[in-house]
Order: sequence, then structure tokens, then C-alpha cells
Amino acid sequence: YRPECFAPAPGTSTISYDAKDGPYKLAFVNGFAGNDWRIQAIQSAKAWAARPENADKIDEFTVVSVGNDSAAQIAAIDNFIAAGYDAITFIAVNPTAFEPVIRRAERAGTVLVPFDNVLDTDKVVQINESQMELGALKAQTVMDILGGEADKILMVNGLPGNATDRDRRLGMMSVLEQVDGLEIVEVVGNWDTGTSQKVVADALATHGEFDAVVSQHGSAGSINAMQAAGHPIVPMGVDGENGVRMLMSDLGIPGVSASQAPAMSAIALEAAVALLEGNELPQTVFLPIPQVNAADLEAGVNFFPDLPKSFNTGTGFVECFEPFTPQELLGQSPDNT
Amino acid sequence: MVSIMSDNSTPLLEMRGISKHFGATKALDRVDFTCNAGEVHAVLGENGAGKSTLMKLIAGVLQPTHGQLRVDGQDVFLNTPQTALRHGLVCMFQELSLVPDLTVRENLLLGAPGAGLGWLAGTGLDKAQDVLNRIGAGQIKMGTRVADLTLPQRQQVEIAKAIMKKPRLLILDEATSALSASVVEGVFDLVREERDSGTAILFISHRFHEIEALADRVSVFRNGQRVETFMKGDHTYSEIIGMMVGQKIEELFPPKPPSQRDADIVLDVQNYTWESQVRDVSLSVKRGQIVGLGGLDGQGQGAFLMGLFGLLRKAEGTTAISGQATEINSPKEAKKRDISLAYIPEDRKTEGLILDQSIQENLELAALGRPDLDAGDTALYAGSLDQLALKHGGLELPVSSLSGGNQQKVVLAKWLALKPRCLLLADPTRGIDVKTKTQIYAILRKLADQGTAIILLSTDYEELIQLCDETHIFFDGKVVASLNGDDLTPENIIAATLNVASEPQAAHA
Amino acid sequence: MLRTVSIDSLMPYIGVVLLVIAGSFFFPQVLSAGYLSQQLQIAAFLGLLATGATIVILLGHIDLSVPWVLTGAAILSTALVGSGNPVLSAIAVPAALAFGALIGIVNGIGVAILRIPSMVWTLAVNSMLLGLAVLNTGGFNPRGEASPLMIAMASGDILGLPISFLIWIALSIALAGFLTRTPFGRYLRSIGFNEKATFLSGVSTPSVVFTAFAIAGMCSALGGVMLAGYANQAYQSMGDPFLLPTIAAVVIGGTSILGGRGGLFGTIGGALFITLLTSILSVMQIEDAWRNIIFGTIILVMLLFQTLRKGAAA
Amino acid sequence: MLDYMRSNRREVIAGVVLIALLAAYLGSHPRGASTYVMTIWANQCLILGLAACAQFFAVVVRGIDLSVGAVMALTNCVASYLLDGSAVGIAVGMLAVVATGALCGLLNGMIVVYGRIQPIVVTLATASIFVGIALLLRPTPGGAVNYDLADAMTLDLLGIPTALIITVVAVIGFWLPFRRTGLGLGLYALGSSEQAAFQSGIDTRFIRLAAFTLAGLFGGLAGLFYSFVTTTGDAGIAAGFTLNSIAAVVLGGVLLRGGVGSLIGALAGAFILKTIASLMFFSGIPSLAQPLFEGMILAAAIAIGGADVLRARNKLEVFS
Ligand SMILES: Nc1ncnc2c1ncn2[C@@H]1O[C@H](COP(=O)(O)OP(=O)(O)OP(=O)(O)O)[C@@H](O)[C@H]1O
Ligand SMILES: Nc1ncnc2c1ncn2[C@@H]1O[C@H](COP(=O)(O)OP(=O)(O)OP(=O)(O)O)[C@@H](O)[C@H]1O
Ligand SMILES: [Mg+2]
Ligand SMILES: [Mg+2]
Repeated sequence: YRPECFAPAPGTSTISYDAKDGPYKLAFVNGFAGNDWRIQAIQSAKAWAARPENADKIDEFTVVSVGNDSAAQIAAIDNFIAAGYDAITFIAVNPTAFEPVIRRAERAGTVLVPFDNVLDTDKVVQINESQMELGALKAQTVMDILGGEADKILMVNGLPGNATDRDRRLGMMSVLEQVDGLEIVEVVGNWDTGTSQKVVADALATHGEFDAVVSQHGSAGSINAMQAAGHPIVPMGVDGENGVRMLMSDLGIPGVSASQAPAMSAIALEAAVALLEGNELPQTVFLPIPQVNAADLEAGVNFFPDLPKSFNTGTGFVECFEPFTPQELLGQSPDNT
Repeated sequence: MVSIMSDNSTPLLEMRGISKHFGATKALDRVDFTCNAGEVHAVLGENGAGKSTLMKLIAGVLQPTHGQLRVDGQDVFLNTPQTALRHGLVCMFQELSLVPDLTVRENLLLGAPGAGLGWLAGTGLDKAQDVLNRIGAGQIKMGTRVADLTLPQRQQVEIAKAIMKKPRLLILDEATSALSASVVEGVFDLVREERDSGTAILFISHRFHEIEALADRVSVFRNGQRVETFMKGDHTYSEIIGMMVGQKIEELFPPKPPSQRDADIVLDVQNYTWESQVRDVSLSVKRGQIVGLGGLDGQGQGAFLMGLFGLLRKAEGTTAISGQATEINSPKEAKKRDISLAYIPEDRKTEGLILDQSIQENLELAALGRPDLDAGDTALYAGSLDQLALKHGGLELPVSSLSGGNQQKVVLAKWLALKPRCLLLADPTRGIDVKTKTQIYAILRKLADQGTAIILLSTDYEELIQLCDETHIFFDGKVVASLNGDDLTPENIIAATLNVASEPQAAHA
Repeated sequence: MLRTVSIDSLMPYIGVVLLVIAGSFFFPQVLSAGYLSQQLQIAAFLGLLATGATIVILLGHIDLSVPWVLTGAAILSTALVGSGNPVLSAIAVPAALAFGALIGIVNGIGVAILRIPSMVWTLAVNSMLLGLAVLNTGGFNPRGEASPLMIAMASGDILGLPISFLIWIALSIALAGFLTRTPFGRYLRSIGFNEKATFLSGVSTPSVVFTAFAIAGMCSALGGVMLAGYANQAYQSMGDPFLLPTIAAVVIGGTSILGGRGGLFGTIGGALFITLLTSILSVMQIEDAWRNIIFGTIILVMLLFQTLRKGAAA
Repeated sequence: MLDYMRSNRREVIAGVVLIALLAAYLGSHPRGASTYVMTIWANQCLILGLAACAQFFAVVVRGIDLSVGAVMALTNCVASYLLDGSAVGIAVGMLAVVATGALCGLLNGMIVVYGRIQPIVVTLATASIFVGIALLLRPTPGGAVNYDLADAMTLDLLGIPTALIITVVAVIGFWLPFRRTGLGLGLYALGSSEQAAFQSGIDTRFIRLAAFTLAGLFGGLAGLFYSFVTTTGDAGIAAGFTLNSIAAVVLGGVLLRGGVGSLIGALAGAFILKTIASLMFFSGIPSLAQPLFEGMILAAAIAIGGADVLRARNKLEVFS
């Protein structure tokens, strides 16, 4: 257990449970499985469980994907509680739907650790990056590059109605609203590369040139669109997809690539085990945001030209454990649960 | 609704200057028509004369373009069937008003008097039941899905359903077109009873002996107009036909040529068996021969015909086309050049035609698949269309705008374009008027003379006698009698259909 | 093609004109050649899918497997190109099309042989494809890459006209000809109206159904290939945003969802209309909730116009 | 009995499949057939079950409702405002939620009947509108539902899952009587043959309106129960449910061509679908292979229903 791994969010409380002795039965209840980030999260979790230092702490480790249905996810969690699992990590389909199941988990003495899409609750330990900060970071970086001056900036948002998207947007806004006389054009990219490309293309065609672009997941689309429109290279705050970093370094786009790292699925398991071992953890853990400034992009180190573009570069958090090698992740054959 | 005996001075139903237009077609054109309580009023006319349209107006299914309806002398506007029902106007529809997926009971309850949207008490079911018993449909279970009934059974249920509504005016639009003689008698007794209890009956049929048997008064329609109304017996059979078709029809059936024994066999079937419905049937058709298939409905003759066209799986027996043993597993194979069978299905509206498509498109559909034919070439159909005198307002109009008789002509023409070697017809003249019938008989005979082999399934024994060179009567899946020459008499046919093999002739079956 | 031109099928074109005019009030740039040609390019992706959907809908069926046929084709083609092997990259596009056709056949078998309603069978096929994609990505997943050909197909242009648009129109014209000049086209519509009567006319209806679904599958696959070229990569569920717009484009184009009636001319208009509508709503930065409401309302209004016109005619 | 089985073959098949799957699930579950496990299972089954009921009413009149999920999302968001506070307030709130659903359905019905537009297209469009309104109500998930109420509805009564009790009540208390009313009969008549229904003197317009209103009403009930399970409002739930509800009714032996099937079948189909999903938890199937297996089981289950056409001896039988 490495305390330095679990940086407390400002002003958060701490949580601990009575120690149990292992080995433990762990489960990871994913929501929708049909996108690359989630698949990599599953792979990271399995890679973590496969590492010897963890393997012997684990009695059973099960992963299920239930689709975008919080009721189904609640049912899945209940199922593992019923089956006497010690800890369950999950990516919450919905931030407010889990109060009842949290109470049932408490009664059953099961540890819940939500991550990535977390809950609006202070009753369980949650693992995430600060989405506000993630948004702010991108905005701040581009504004710094522009010397704090800009007339027009394009903001590509994620999936409407999603709390994570809301927070990232607020983060960006918190910075951009300080800039006086700045026109902010917002489009909805749905965290989808193709959609982002389409809406950015439209925005460029109708709003002309921008001084900078901040974009959530799917940034490759934004860059493609700007290339296609012959838009000059401007500072960008983009996500951490492999393909995005390739484009960034190829085109020499200034700015920052910062991402939600799928590897946090492993941290969640790490936290679960730490809690089961009786350690005290911050209620809300804000992981350091894996970020690379355009200048520091280095093939084979923080991006991988010979891997799929949809591969997410966030393969680990040095504070917690040796990041996974891509081989370790992709090598994960689907048939070892 | 209690049926009041309205005194005959004011007619029960009166129609004044009624017109009904469908776009260009004038289905009805300034018709005056009255109908009194306590009489059976027969309505005659060829296909498309406007009979059903008239009835649909009375039943509130359609509304007149011009004109006024009166019930008991009161002006009425029948905007829906419900309103018509409230006036006691009940129609037994030609295209039946039964819901296939519901059981007989549920169908009887549907729209029954007093049955609203609330709880269904099931009043009147027993009445319906004994109606069914009386018309020889006692064996129909209340719990069976209508879809599982044969057409005659459905017509019987439809009749029960109509009578159950205690009509003051009962319309029978080709109510008996599929019923066999014996059943029809039962229906007629019932109808007479209703009449005597003061109900007015409107009766539509294309079968003259039925008119003969039932009607008190007769109205003849032609091209949407009422030609004349008269008491039965005031005019002779041929005069009436004259009024209907506007010309004289000399001979209903074409003369039968002497059958030539030595003609070579086109289609030869041996020991044909399928499920339990067709049992070990063997028969053959020669060039130029018209072979009839008779029997009560559902005795296997229909299935047999389908089987020949490759519609039945797992059938046993051998089929030979002009001596060549052949396997026919689908209509596509059946219409191939070297086999070239054609099948005119029983239900033209759902099986024979695509109602939403134009007449032209329907004509082409069969020929399209034949590489040796150019389906687009109108000459392919012109011949048969002229001969059948198709009444249409342009080949590009939807075939649904034709009346059934003319629709049937389209089905025929569509297949004749393939110059089939052997023609299979399933009751092609059901609900078809005399004139159209003669045209169809004529063309069948002509085809035969040109060498086509024809198998004709019919519910009308006149056809089996007058048109066919040989007739096989089915009973319970087997051929119980094969009649030809002088044996081909009504008595023998009826005896065979009921499988009372008393007559000596039936012996050599 | 002309045979399929009806008033209904003209409706979306009128809509397009109105949209452009309305849009130009807020953004004059909407009238710029750049913006318009861009819409043509993007409409082509939806259009290709809608073209396939039209064929299936004319048949009286529906194909809900579009999203993951699209995604699958994209993953397959980029994987082949990414392999770096020149032969494999050469066959990338044909292979993807073959994949689409194959899935189409699978759809056809369920629908024509097992007689399962297309709406659920294609849905099941779709979820199986999703499963396959997840499984594949989970295992060894090669580095994906769009070939220059794919990129050109998606983003290139000839004398100012996007190649994707030209491909789409060319395909539509070809298929429209196929539908109007061959027996297949007639069978397709006939089945859409009345499959039983068509079968009894000696048509092997199953093979027509197979062909139709296969064509639809290939259209979806082509759409996938070009989207991969557009985004220069393939990724999971890249097809999901397209399912409902595809159906909307077809029906707005005046093709009857019941089968038999309609044609590709209207579908082109439908795809253009939907694309333009989404684009304008997007650049006007209308909040998502309102975009949904406006989108639904406009579609309803278009359809009500169609019936109003019929009412007037009758 | 045999007769019943023959005439309701489809429902029977669905029932058998369901029992088999449920047995497999309980068998694979470490905790076995305990109240807790059954409750978990029943809860999510009932959500889709109610959605399937909604779909059933649209389908039985030869329509289809692509707005089921959207109605659920909307009513779920409405519920997240109304289902907290005083007992009376909550009671009224629940009525309001269901009424909202019914209203959505009525709107669909009116556009279908008076606009003479195909249901599938109408509901495709209205779905978008309903989701939009839901998003206005809940831009991001939130709101709360009274926990005691939620527990009462989603836990168990004397060891019997409340959800199962609700299901039984819906069938015995509502469906079986309803099937014997003129309205119930009318739905089938309309779906089976509109012309016949019309000529039999049935007010087809009213029946169709009623059908879609009922569809909306059950959509509302689904949204309501969803609120009890998740105790919050979320505008983003629509996607999954619409298509699944269609798959469910078909699995339950309801014919999309209308006029055939029953609410019981629809429920059974929904339960089958959800049991298939639950089957994955302890199946030991590799996580990344699960979606594929799920899809294949679904396909198989659907195919079973379609299998008997292969036995049809008369090639015309299969057309309908
Ligand atoms: N709904 C309709 N739309 C268009 N034309 C119609 C419609 N109903 C009837 N017609 C036309 O009106 C004419 C009269 O049809 P009608 O059904 O009354 O004839 P009919 O006397 O009943 O014929 P049959 O003896 O075959 O029953 C026909 O030419 C028919 O094509
Ligand atoms: N909406 C319509 N449009 C065009 N034609 C129609 C329409 N409704 C009915 N028809 C046709 O007009 C004719 C009306 O006459 P009817 O319904 O009595 O048929 P029919 O000639 O009696 O058929 P059959 O001889 O099979 O009994 C039918 O052929 C019918 O198909
Ligand atoms: Mg008639
Ligand atoms: Mg007739």
C-alpha cells in the first residue's frame, strides 16, 4: 500500500474499514463495453490482477460489463454482494443512483470503490482524476501559450447530460471566463472522433479561424477537421489518445495532451485491497493527471506509433506502480479472466 | 334492437339519387332503390356493376357522393357501421368481416349488440350457436381461430354473426359463394325464416339457381345503374342476363369437342400423398383435356393442386411432365420453360395479385422470370386481355381499382403470357358474374383446343359437368370417383361428394 | 431514377433549400461554397447507409445491424492497411465490402429462411458484431491505419466536389438503375407489397431478400470504410450515432416504411436534409435538449406535410 | 390443458426458455435461489418487463413504439422531482408520473391516427422530443426518490420479491380481466385485420388511440419503477430500452404484424432477455467475450421461436 498513490482531493474526509484477511474476492462492474477506453480499463484491471505481487492477494477476480443501464449495474453489484465478494470497483453509469446499493454493501461489509465516472456521495472511497482540473489544465495551457490573450476559442464538449462532461466544461470555463473579450464557441463532440471532426469542420466553416482549441475525448477528429480546413496550427488542449499524440507531434501542435487514464481501473483495485487490509484512504482520491506537453512528446515513451490510434496512452500512474507496458495490456489475451 | 314489423306502405329502406364515385370510376350513378320489410330482394349484376358498393353504403362502410338514404321514411346519414347497426342494417360482407387471429367466439362477440368497450357478457352466443347448427356448421368449435377455418366455414360464421345482430335489414353479399349446395339449403331456410319474421333481405349472388330458389323481387344493376326491378318470374333467365350484360348470351358453356383418346399425356401423377390430407391420388391430363376436381371444400383437392405447383414439402408420389419424371419444388421451378405449369390460386386478392401495383406490373410479374420472354412486351398479354375483354381505365391504374371479376382476368392473363403447357385453376369463377364466366370458359376451352392441358378445381358442379372432359371427386383426401362421358351427371357428382357410392357408375372409380 | 421521383421525394429538397436560407440569416458563411461542399461530403456517409437502408425498407424490412457492420468494416479495413503488407492493404476495401455482404446474407437467412422479423434478427446480429469487435480489440489488435485510397474516398475532391459525395451519387444512380431496369427491382417492390403473391408468381423470394440485405450490408461497409478514411482511424461504436438518422433520412425521402413505395432519389434528399439540419443546429450552439426537440419536431412537420398533401390529393 | 398449450404455443415456449435460463442463472450463482438474489433478478426484469408491456400495446395493433425508452427517460426525470416529501405529495406524484407517460402515448396515438403517419416514424420523432424535454428537466442526473418508498417497491414482502408480486398483480389484476373486455378484444381485432374490425362496427380510431395511450402508460410505469430502483432522475436511459423492449415482445411470442400475443408473453420475453444478461455474472465467461455470448444467446433464443417455420409442410403457411 503506497499512501503517495492516493492523493486526497482538497477538503475531503477519510474512510477506513476493519481489516479483513485475504486472499480477497474482487469484482469490477463495468458499464458499456463497446468503446476502446472501457476495453483498455478492463485490460488494465486484468493486467494488474495478473501481476504476481497482486495475484497472491486475490482469491477471485471477476469482470462484467452491463451496458449503459444503471439499474443493471445496481443489479450486478448486488449480485456480487450477494455472492459474498469482498470489494467491488465500478464505473458508475450514473452519479446519483447508488445510494441504496451503498447501504446494502455497508450492511454486507462489502467495500465499494467507484472510479472514472464517480458518485455524488461521501460514503465511499472514490478514485478519479479531478475533471475540473483536467478541463482547467487544458484551457490554462493554451491560454499561457497565447500569453493570456485571445479573441476566439473553440471548445469541443463531450457527451451531454453526463456529469464528467459537465465538470470538464466547468473547468475549462473557470479559466476562459477570466479572459476578457474572449468569444467561446462550443460544439458537442460526444467524445466521438467522427462526431467531433464533423462539428469542428462545421464550426470552422461558419466561425472562421480560432486562436486555440480545447477538446475532450475524440480530439483526433478536431485536429483532422482543422487540417482539412487548412486551419493554421494553433495551441490545443487535447485528450491522451495515441493517435492524437501522433498527430500532435507530426504536426508540431503546441499545447498539452492530458487524459483520463484507463489504468485508473487498476488504482481502484489497489485502493480496494488497501481498504480491505484496514488502511485509511481519502474519501475522494484525485490521481495526478497524466499529461504531456507537446514539447515533451517522445515516440515509444509517451506515445506509440506502432499501436492502434484508439489506444489510450494513460497506462499507469508512476506514484502507484510501474505503468503497464502496452504489450502487458494488449498481450492480455481475452481468455484469462 | 327489437325488430318492429314496419307496415309495407313506407319501405324499410329507401335510397334516392345515390351516386358513389371513386376518383374517376362511378361505382354508382344516380341510383334509386327501395327495399321492403319481409321480402327477399335479389340484386344482380356483373362484376363491378356496383352491388357491393351499394351494400357498403347501406352498411355505413362507405358514404355516398350524392344522394339520400331513408330508413322508415326518416332521412339518415350512415357515417359508420355502428350507426347502420343502430338502425338494424346488418351486412354480411363479401370480403368477410371476420378477424383471422381471434376465435370464433370472440369474433361473434365483436361488435355484437350491446357489446361496448367494457366487460363482455357474451349475450347472444347461444343464438349464434344454434344458427351455426342449423346451417350445418355445428362442428365448428367456438374456440378455434378463424384463421384455421376453411372459407366455407368462415362464411357460415359470418352468417351466424350477422343474424346474431337481430337485423331489420340483412344484406347477404355473395354470402354463399363458397358454400356447397347442401349447406346453401340450410342457409336459405334460415333466410326465409328471417324474412317471414319481417326482416328485409338483400341478396347478392352470381348463381342463378340460388336467385331462383330464394328471391321474391329482383333488381338488376349494370355499370353502376339500376336497370330494372321486377318480381321473380316476370322475366326469363336469358332476359335477365340480357339486362345484366346489355347483350344476349347465347351459350354459357362452349360446346365440348369429342375427347380424343390417343392424345399424349402432359401431366401424369402417381400415388400422390401428403400428410393426411392427400392420400394416394393418381391421375393424368392429356393435351387438350380439361380435368375437373370436385368435392366438398377441404377434401384434399386444393392441397393436391398446390402440391402439383411445388408448394407442399415432403409429399410422396411421382410426377411426370410429357413422360419426363420431374421434381417440382417451387413455383419458380414449376414455371420453367421445360415444365411450364401455371397456377391460378383461390384467393386472387392476397395470392394472385399485388393490389397496390398497377395492372401492367401485375401482368408482367410471372413472365419476368422467364429468360425466353420479354415481359415488357405488351403483345404478350394483349391477346388474352382482348379475349377476356378486361374492363379497365388504363393498365397503369392499380389493379385494386378493378372489381373482382376483372381482377381475376388479370390473374389469368398474367399466367397465359407464359403459354403454359398445363394450367392449374383453383375455383377461378368464384364470385364472378355470368358474362365473365362465359369469357373464362371460352378461353379455357380455346386453350385446350390449342393443346393446353387444364386441371380445374371447382365448387360449381355445372362447370364440372359442362366444361370438363373428366372429373375426379375428392373425399377425405382420396379420389372416390372419376367420372366422364355419360357418368358425368349431377346425381353422380353429388353422390360422390357425399361419398355415398350407391350409384353403379361410381364403381369404376 | 426518374421513376422514383415523386412529390414526397421532392419534399426534403425543398426542406434543404429552406434550411440553407434560414441558416444563412444567422451565419452568412452557410452560403459559402466551402460550407456547402463540406455538407455534401459529410452527407455522403449518412447517405451511403441510407441507400442500403432504402433497399431493405423497400423490401418491407429494416436493418438495425448498420452500426456495427459499419464499425466492423472500418476496423477490418484499417487493420488490413495497418498490417503494412501491401497486398493486404490493397484488398482492404474489397475485404470490408465482402464482410458487409456476408453479414447481409446472415441477416437475409434469419429473415427469409427462419422468418424472424428483421427488426429483431438484425438487432441480434448487431449485438453479436459488437461482441466480436470487443473480443477482437481485447485480443491482439493490430495498429489501424487508413489507406490513401480510403482517405481520398472520404476527404478528397474533384473540381470542388467531394469525392465521397460523387461516390454516393454514382452508387445511388447505379442502384436506382438496377432497381428500375432489372427484374430484381420489380421483385423487391412486389415483395414489399405482397411477398406471398410474388412467391406464387414463380419468384424465388429468398434470393431476392438475400441480395437486398447483402447490398445493404455492402453499403454500410462502404460507409464504414469511408468514415475510417475520414477520421483516419477506426474505433469502437463509431457507427452508433448513425442508426436512427439513417432511418429518418429514408422516410423523410418519402419511402414507405411498409415497403414497396419509394426510391433512392428521395433518400438522397433525406440524407442531405438530416445532415444539414444537424449541422446548422450544431453551429448555432443550441443546447442539446433543444436540439433534440427541434430535430424531432421538424421531422414530424415534414411527415405531416406529406400526409396533408395526400389528403389534398384524395 | 394440452389445448391451452397448443393455442398459446408461443407463450409456452417462452415460459420454458425462461425457466431453463433462470435455473441456469440460479445454478451458477454462489448464493443460489435466495430472496436477495431473486429480488435483484426480479427488479431489473420488471423494469424491462413494463417496457415490454408498453411495446406490446403498440405492437398488438400492428404498430410499433420507438419512444418507449424516451417515455421512460422523461417519466424518470419527472419522478425525480415528485417522489420525495409528504406521503400525499408522493402519492400524487406517482399518479402524475404515470399520467405523463399516458400523455406521451396519447400524443403518439393522435399523430398516428389523425396525421396518418406510420407509428414507427412518428415515435422515432417524438422519442427525440421526449428525450429533449427530459434533458431540460435533468441536464445531468440528479434528484431523489423517497428511500423508504423505493425500498418498499424494490425489496421483498415476506420473502417474495415485491417486483414479482407487482408482476403477478399486473397479470391477474389487470391483464386477464382486460383481455375479456370489448377494448381488449378490439385491440386484437384492429391488429389482426383493420378492415374486418371496422366492418364489425368497431371504432378503430378510438381503439388505436387507446392502444398507444396504454403503451405510454406502461412506459410511464416502467419509468416509475426505474426511479424506485435507481432513486434518481437520468435523461440518458432511453437508448437501451426501446430496442430491447421490441426484442422482448418478439421473444415472448408477440407477432410484430399485430393481433397475436399477450401481455404475459411480453413479460416473459423481457424476463428472458434480462436473465440472459444476468447469466454472465458467474458464468465464468471471459469478460471481453461476454458481449459476444450475450448476443449469441439472444440470437439463439429468437431463432428458437422462428424454428418451427422450418417444419411448415405447406410453403404458403410461412407467409403472413
Ligand atoms: N374502394 C374503391 N375504390 C375504387 N374503385 C372502387 C372501389 N370500390 C369499388 N370500386 C369500383 O366500383 C365498381 C363497382 O364495384 P362493386 O364492388 O360494387 O362491384 P360488384 O357489383 O360488387 O362486383 P362483384 O360482382 O364482383 O362483387 C367497380 O368498378 C370497382 O372497381
Ligand atoms: N380502395 C380501393 N381502391 C381501388 N379499388 C378498390 C378499393 N377498394 C376496393 N376496390 C376494388 O373494387 C372492387 C369492389 O368490389 P368488391 O369489393 O365487391 O370486389 P368484388 O368484385 O366483389 O371481388 P370478388 O369478385 O372477389 O368478390 C373490388 O374489386 C375491390 O378490390
Ligand atoms: Mg361485390
Ligand atoms: Mg364479387
